[in-house]
Amino acid sequence: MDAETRVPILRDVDVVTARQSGRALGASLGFGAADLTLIATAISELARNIVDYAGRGEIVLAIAEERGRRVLVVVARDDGPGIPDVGLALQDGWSSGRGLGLGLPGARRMVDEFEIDTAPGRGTTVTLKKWLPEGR
Amino acid sequence: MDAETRVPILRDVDVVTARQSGRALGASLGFGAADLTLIATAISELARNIVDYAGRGEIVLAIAEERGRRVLVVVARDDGPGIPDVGLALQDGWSSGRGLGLGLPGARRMVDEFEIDTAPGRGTTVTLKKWLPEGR
Amino acid sequence: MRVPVLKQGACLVAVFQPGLTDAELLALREDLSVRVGEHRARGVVLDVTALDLIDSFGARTLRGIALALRLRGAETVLVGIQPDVAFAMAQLGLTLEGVDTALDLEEGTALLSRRLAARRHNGR
Amino acid sequence: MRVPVLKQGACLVAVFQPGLTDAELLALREDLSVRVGEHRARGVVLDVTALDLIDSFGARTLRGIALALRLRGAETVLVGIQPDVAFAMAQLGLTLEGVDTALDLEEGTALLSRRLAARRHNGR
Ligand SMILES: Nc1ncnc2c1ncn2[C@@H]1O[C@H](COP(=O)(O)OP(=O)(O)O)[C@@H](O)[C@H]1O
Ligand SMILES: Nc1ncnc2c1ncn2[C@@H]1O[C@H](COP(=O)(O)OP(=O)(O)O)[C@@H](O)[C@H]1O
Repeated sequence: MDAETRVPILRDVDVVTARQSGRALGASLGFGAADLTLIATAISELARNIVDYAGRGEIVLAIAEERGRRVLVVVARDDGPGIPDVGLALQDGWSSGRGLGLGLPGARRMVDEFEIDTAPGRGTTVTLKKWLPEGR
Repeated sequence: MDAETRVPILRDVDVVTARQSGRALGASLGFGAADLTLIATAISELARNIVDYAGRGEIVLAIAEERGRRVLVVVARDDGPGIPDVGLALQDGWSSGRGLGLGLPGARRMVDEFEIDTAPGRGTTVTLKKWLPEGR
Repeated sequence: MRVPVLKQGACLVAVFQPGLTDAELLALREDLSVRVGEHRARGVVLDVTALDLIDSFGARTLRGIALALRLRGAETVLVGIQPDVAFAMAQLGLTLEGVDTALDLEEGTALLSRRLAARRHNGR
Repeated sequence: MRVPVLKQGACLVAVFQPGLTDAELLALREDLSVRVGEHRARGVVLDVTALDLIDSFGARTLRGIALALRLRGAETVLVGIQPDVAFAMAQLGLTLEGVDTALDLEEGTALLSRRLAARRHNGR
């Protein structure tokens, strides 16, 4: 993996910083405008979840090469309370709070690969991968 | 079994070719318009799954005779990652990716017989059979 | 094979062709969203009369197009789903929730005109 | 970074700036509700042309603003959602149900004027 960008997430301005960093890194890789908006939106959802549910955490952005193709990798990580029922949290419309419950399932739809690792008391790590379209 | 038609599946145009071949073969057998649309739609779902989840594979179309009746047989085969939990994959609305999760359960509802053979690392083979209504 | 988009008064009409690939459908999504701005269109008709099937990818993408166009300020109506296609979609469990549908281009255009007239008068 | 609110005839226009934080968006909600009273505004345009994304918090808050302003007697229309933003919102499943949308400030202002004229006639 190449160099990483780490954005500490503590409050709402960090959500803005994280998504802007993701957009910038994606643009430098060569993603088109529509994909950049998807990437930034997915990051925004994950970063806000950190603020809302874990209080603090970080977003790590990196570029990787897999099977000969370039990939933008977003890791959202926190040591918060974790998610007791991941299946439920990934359902459209399920929120434990006041949210619309579309952040996690929506972020999943916006990328090519989505992984979530969480357990009560063990924090939450969400990894997104977006493959650069061929010929870029 | 009579002659077979094999359609290699690599990308989105192959999905169109596969379903058009299925429709043509079904029409030559004597299926009515409503059944032809069900056959073509089921093939479309299986072919797209090959592109999305396995990267490459094939659709084999054949006419068979079983218990004195003519049957259209569709085999969708790939050497992709396989499906870890088939029960889950056959549930309406379950998708590991961005899909609606209706392809496999929907295809199953559209035909008379449905068989799936898959395991992690061993690829996936789905077999559909549609019986020609009697008197055709 | 592309999807011709015609201008009809304040509306755009996208005429789907048989044998449409996934990539072409995705391209249409971008195209319509931009054209609604260029033509200042208030309504869009998605005419799928020529499609011999709509599978789950097709339905998901059509719904996405309709939702996105509404956010761009254009009412959207899907017309021309053939009886056999509708039957197969129902078997799959595809509902096109939140998308307006009409029998054919004529009905769809009429629905849009009423919708746009009403929009001028009352809030939603 | 705040959201400038301009007065335009009987309407208010809130011009969203890129990089808006959640707290600023929530502050706008309060602000607009108060100003509608001060200016006796009958209509409000929320102009989001400059936003490079609207996530689920943004959509929920914008919808809340529109619904609250309606209760304060002002018709509200959201204008300027860009094509890529509309596409990402559709992917998320954000529909902004019950909120009027228009292409841009011009279309939005025109929609509001017609709406307000109709309101005068129908005695709403
Ligand atoms: N980082 C996290 N830590 C703990 N719980 C989380 C985290 N992210 C999401 N969740 C849980 O998953 C649920 C669904 O999240 P999401 O789909 O983003 O919707 P929303 O944030 O609108 O509720 C949240 O309501 C919350 O209970
Ligand atoms: N050929 C395949 N190879 C590997 N996994 C598959 C294959 N076909 C289906 N799957 C798995 O089964 C799930 C359900 O498939 P399906 O019902 O067609 O819905 P969708 O494709 O919309 O997700 C997929 O999300 C995927 O995880």
